Amino acid sequence: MSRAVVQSEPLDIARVQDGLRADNPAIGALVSFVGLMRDFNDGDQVSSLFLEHYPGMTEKALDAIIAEAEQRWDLMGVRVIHRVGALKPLDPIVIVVVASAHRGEAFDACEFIIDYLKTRAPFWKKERTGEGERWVDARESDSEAQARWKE
Amino acid sequence: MSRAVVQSEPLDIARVQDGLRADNPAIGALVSFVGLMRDFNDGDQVSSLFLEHYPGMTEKALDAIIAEAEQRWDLMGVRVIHRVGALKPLDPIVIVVVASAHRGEAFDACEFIIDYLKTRAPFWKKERTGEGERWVDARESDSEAQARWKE
Amino acid sequence: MIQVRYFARLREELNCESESLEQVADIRTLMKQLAARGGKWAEFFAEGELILVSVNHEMADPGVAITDGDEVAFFPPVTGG
Amino acid sequence: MIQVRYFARLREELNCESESLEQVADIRTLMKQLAARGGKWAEFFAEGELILVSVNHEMADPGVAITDGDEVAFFPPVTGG
Repeated sequence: MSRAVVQSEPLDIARVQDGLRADNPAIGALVSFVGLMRDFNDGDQVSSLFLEHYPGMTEKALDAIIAEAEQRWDLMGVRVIHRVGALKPLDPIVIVVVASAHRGEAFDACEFIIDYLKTRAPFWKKERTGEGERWVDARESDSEAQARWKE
Repeated sequence: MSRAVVQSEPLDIARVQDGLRADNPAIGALVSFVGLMRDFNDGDQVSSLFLEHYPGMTEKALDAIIAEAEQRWDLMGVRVIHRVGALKPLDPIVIVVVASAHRGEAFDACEFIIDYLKTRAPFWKKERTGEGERWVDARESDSEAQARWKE
Repeated sequence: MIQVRYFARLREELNCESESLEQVADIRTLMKQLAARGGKWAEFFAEGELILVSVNHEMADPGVAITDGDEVAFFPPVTGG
Repeated sequence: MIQVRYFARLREELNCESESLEQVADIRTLMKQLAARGGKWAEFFAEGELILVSVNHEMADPGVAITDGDEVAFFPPVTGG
């Protein structure tokens, strides 16, 4: 199974977590990040979201981010699943799960992966509000979050 | 429902996560930490673990840690469930779930809570190895992890 | 020949998903050529505009050389996760 | 009277889970009194030993005063999570 998956089907959070830790009693820590669709953004009510991506490049970009995390920290498993297509509020958009012997590495690696995904993986959000559709602008805070990890 | 629970029944990770995020479309980030029982510690194979605690004080200590996290960060929900009694390798020992609008606060608060739990909540592990039973010693690294959060 | 692709807001506003173009030396040359089309093209490919580029599915800088058969893509800053 | 409780390794090695004792001024006084029992008690309650204390379910320092009816507990550094 690939460690990074892009799919239009809903995310099954429990299945991803259980799959990662199953049968490995050396794992002491499992840290998960789930990004969820909010019903409010930039001052407007958002009724739905469409996630576009760049098939072919997306998987490569995610694999490269995971490989970099595995080089920096001693990890026992990583999964990144990202949804594309139509989403509604409360839907999970992305899940990042990291398993390790100890918690410090799992926390750092999980946050590193989502910070890099937010600035390097080719996904784009288009949201529908009462005013119509609009592309979501990239956040300055995401670039700053990613820059923290530079050595 | 109390935000901190101590129980001898197995942990249902998915139920805790789903319960926390259900019906709140303002939540954008959910960060979870699951601590799992490892089959190896301090150079020895460990076959089982017994978790003792101080009923009455434990719940208070966990509530105080959660309250402190809520004071430091803008959170939308916190749950801490800790097992006591007999455990075997692969069993989840503790789950900490934090919901927030944005991921930075959820990551920090989740790591803060588990770091404080490890040095302030009255739980004690006794493990069974091929040599018999032994109390687990506190880790210096846990005190250091907690000290990071001092302002 | 190279394949050039556009994503998200670029694809919509340029009204172009993909096109085949003659090979040029590097990304910078290609961007100047696209800007010369005027209108929205000039806006998006103006120097200093925040636009991302990939060559064969890898993020690339304007100085990166282009080889015949390459797939080049232009897109806005990403907003996934 | 105060209630004094022992947990984990302390409970096992002192072979005592809980006892009622006369009220004393503060934690430090109580610890000296317990150390005076000799044997394992002297070892655990020696000055400088790493032992944690709570009064009425709150972590406490040796200087904390004890009131009649208090529940005092002694235990090793915690190892949960």
